[in-house]
Amino acid sequence: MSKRMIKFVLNGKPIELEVEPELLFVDLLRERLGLTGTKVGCGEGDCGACTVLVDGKNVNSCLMLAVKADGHDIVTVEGLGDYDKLHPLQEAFIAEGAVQCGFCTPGMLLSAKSLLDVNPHPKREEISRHISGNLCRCTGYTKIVNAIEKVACQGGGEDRE
Amino acid sequence: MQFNYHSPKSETELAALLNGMEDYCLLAGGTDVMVKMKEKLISPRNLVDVSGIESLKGIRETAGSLWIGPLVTHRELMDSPVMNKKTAALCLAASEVGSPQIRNAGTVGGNIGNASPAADTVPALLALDAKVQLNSANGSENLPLDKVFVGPGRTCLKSGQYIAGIHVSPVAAGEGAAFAKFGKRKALACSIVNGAAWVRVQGGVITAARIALGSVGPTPVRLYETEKWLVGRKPEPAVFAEAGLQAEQSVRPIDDVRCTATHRGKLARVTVQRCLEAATKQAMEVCVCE
Amino acid sequence: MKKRGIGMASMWYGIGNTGLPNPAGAYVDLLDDGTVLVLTGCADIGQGSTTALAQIAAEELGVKIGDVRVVSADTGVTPDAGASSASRQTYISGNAVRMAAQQAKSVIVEAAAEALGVGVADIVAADRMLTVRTQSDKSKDLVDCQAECQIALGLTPGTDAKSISIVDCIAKCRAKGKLSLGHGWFNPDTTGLDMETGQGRPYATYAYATQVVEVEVDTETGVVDVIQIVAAHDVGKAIHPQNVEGQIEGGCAIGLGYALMEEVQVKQGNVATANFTTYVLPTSLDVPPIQSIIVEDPAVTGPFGAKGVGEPALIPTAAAIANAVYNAVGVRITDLPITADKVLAKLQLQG
Amino acid sequence: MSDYKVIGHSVQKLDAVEKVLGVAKYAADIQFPGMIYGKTLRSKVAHGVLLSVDTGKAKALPGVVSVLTGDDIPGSNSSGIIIKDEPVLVKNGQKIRKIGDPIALVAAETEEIAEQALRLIEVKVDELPAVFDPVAAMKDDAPKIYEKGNVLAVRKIRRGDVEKAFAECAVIVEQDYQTQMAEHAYIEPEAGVAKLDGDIVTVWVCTQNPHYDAKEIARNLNIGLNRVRVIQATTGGGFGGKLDVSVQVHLGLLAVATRRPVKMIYSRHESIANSVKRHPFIMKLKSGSDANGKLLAFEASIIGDTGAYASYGPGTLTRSAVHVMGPYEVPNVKVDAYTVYTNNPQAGAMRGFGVPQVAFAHESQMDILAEKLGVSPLKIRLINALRPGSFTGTGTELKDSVGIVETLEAATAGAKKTMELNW
Repeated sequence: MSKRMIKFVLNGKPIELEVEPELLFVDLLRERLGLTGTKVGCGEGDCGACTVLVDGKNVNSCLMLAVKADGHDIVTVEGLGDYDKLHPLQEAFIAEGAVQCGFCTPGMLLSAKSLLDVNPHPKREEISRHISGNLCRCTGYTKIVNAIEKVACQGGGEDRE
Repeated sequence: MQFNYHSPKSETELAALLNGMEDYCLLAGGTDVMVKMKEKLISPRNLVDVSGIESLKGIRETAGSLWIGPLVTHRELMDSPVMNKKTAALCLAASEVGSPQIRNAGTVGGNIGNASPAADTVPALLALDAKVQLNSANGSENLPLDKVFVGPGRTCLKSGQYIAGIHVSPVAAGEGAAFAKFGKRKALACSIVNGAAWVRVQGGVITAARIALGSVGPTPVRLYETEKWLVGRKPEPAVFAEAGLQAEQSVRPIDDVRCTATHRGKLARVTVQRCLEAATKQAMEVCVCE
Repeated sequence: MKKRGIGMASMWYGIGNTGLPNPAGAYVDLLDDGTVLVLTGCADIGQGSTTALAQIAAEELGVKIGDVRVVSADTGVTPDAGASSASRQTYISGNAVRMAAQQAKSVIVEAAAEALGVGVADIVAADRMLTVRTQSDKSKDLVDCQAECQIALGLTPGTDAKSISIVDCIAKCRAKGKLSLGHGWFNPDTTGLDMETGQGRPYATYAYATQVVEVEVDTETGVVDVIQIVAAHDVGKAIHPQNVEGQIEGGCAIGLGYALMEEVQVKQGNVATANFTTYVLPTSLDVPPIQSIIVEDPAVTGPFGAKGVGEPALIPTAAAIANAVYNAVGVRITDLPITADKVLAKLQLQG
Repeated sequence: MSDYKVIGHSVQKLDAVEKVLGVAKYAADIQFPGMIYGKTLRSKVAHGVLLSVDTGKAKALPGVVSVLTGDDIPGSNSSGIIIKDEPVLVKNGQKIRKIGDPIALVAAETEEIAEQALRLIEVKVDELPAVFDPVAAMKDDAPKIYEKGNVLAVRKIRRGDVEKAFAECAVIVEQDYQTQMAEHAYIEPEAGVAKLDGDIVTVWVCTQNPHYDAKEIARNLNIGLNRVRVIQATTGGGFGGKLDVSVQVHLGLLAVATRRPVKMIYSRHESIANSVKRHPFIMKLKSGSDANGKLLAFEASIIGDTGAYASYGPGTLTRSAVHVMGPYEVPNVKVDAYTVYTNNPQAGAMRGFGVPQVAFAHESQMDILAEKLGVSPLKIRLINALRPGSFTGTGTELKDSVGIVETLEAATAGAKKTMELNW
């Protein structure tokens, strides 16, 4: 029950802090670091609203102990873009009408990014498969897939910067 | 949730730590353990995170066998070129586990250790004759995978033991293997029934077979009787259908919120039939090629 | 074996509460710089009502969408708009916002009419300008063009005797001590239903829809796979076509879940499916391509002809899937959801 | 129509930027210094009388700030959109009508402490026989969930002479249908924060109807409606499930009792187990047409299980009764729709509000009828579709914007592009 020191990179910035072993990574983000873009929809890995990228891979932060972030590179929705410069996926989600209630959106964006970063030009079916761990109750996914496909057609993960 | 957290960095350290430790749970990807802890189904005093142990990772090809580190994630398994070449059915099974997020975190060793009757990799591993290496401070033993499961969520692992590796047989020329799964939906689905089959076809007859089913009883099962029955028979639709019927008659599934027992039986039949069909097709294709 | 089938289903849906008063109110404040504040009690739960109401205000006031800010669903500052339910907000709050905008506009239109020496009925608002209405749309466009040309040339628009900018108009009003504020409220024209006969006028208008679904049924397992959905919805007038499509697509997905997989199982009063592992929603792999078709048969009483689409979107889906399953394999499932075990059991009864 | 400048244009959604950036504030994202966390103790029995609630041990737990029971409610202890039959917190001597009925509230420094405190509250209940089947609940000898009986409402539609018309029909289709209980499953579970601002109770909450929430808070807290401010936080979906009160009143009670900001977030389990549901329906439909397929008569009975509390139940069944014949002109109509109490989870509004259930039935009827007559599904609908000038089952004349025929034609044309449709 003793605290542990962990070091990791969060949205490009190194972080070092002490955490209780039972602290969930999603709670570390939301409550201790104030990064509330990461959402909790089910707390059991069934909805994907809490998706973050760990070393580029999409994982459910609600099933991850904070101590397990140690040594990893982590990206949350706050690391994607800001008011001045939206990430192309964020732009496409807006333009294509992929955002309704928005609760699944951060997780959905990160799952999309994790796909395009390794597979810049996925087929529609591959996109659907890759976001299948992110539930959306509003959109029927159509416009979400459209938005991801749009970014993929525009150059995908290759030349975004 | 309250527990002592341990994160050994080597197997030696792990074995020493577990030796004599009471009330512990091993943590790998956490996709099952964390859910069980959150639902208060388990509340171990010690949580032993094995994910930092390098020797438990990776996939290695050795003479006549494939070694899968227990910490190999489902994602790594489904993406592995060597596994796709040698055990495509297992890769398919791994690709059907949960969701991309779950596959990125969840591990093969965890899937075994969690001992869910619905685990997707398990029937495929069983069909590939998987052996599990169990290590502890007191030594090492190899067990056929189906001897590991003793009940829903329960394995035969003794206190101090951990899964150190999984050996599977590659699918050779003249052999074939297949996996199939039925869920309530196409992703994020807990299997209603899953299954796998492996066959060897020589001279136009089946000379060896292994069939495994999940979600049809308290543990994943091998269908030894049907496997024996298949030997010497021609790989043809009537034989697959009869094997399916035997499967339906031999399994003892339950009703639950996902499916009725009766329908599970029918799905077991179709699963066996289709897996045998696909596996023999693969076996015979290879025969033709050579 | 896999067999394909096609099914159709239609629906109608009365907009607003059934035979009960269900008014909504709104305030519109046309501010000094020509920007607009809309206050509405309408709760946007993701469906996009805030955007639709802003569009209605912008259209009515002749300003740009970016000029409008909507403050919504705060009982400390916004008027009651009733529930975001019964597919009522575009129609009812839409009318309320439009009426509030009209009232605010009337103040500046009066000033413009006076400045331009015409009657208030001759003034139209568009592109941040108040312009003298001309005989035909074509000449009205010309006037609009003229104003835009003036802006492009760096001239002050509205110096032309035929138009005046909204900002200038507001300034004229302020100089006289007039605020350009409006409020509006709307209650659909309905009557209660007779207790014995149910006769009456429960709704002021109805939405309609037809969906056609193609399915594939595995005859050995009973598994139903939805291949594609075509959904045609009469929304009166689509205020925001993309959001209407979004409602249709999302509705179809919920309808598909309702048809095939979703079921709260209750055992002796206890919910046995109280998580997302056992209560399963369609994932991205379960929702097929959806062709949304917007049909516009404007409602006389709707804001710019609009009705509603939120709920209609999911209503026919399950029925269309059931009909498609019958078309595919001749099995009629009369109890939802259409699970594989029900389909297979009936198929096997057929022999 | 084409000269609209803004209407009909898919402008950028006003809330989209905040949502893609992850900065939109949903209720669970709101933080205040000194904030405490609320949890609800719920009934484990489906039907009974609450005998006692002992909160002593819970109150003594370090970190617990407040424990409230039904005796601590300053105003009315009931809520509900149509009928005020739902207890805010079941009081001693009052009835429990479903598993999940709220019995006590805890506010504590952390969620974990609040959860621990819930387990320390001792509840005694005199259990009563329960009824879970609406048909059984309608019988005279069924356990009475309410004194006045279990049938909450009956909605009748009568138009023309159904008996006479059926006698003249060439084809009659009679069929029973059933639909299941369904869950809204918005991805954001219920959440809210309450805070006192002087003597104003401000509540940020995910909701579909903040003004209704405010009225309930004012009634239950016994304060002026002008002292309640409900602000809708960015809301992660509703679909009808966030029309009823969830955390709103409980938050208000705890904020007033503790004078500290207080937050409540439902777990997914608590959300599914306790939120309202889509009504399961039991339906019997009878449709009759002439030899050409023109509907002459329609008769239906609908039983909707509204569970332990009314919520939107009577409204749902009324809407079902009005819509059950489908978008078709039928001169003779007889419908009886029953809203029935059981000890199940309460059913309320869910996207479609009783119409998806009846649409499943009336559209199955139309296809069965079409098959009997040997006409296509499209044709049977075109023959009967409502048109301007048609009268509905409630005797309403439709005057404008009756686009059903256009949707039939558009959907068929659309389908023909990608399906092998031979109608």
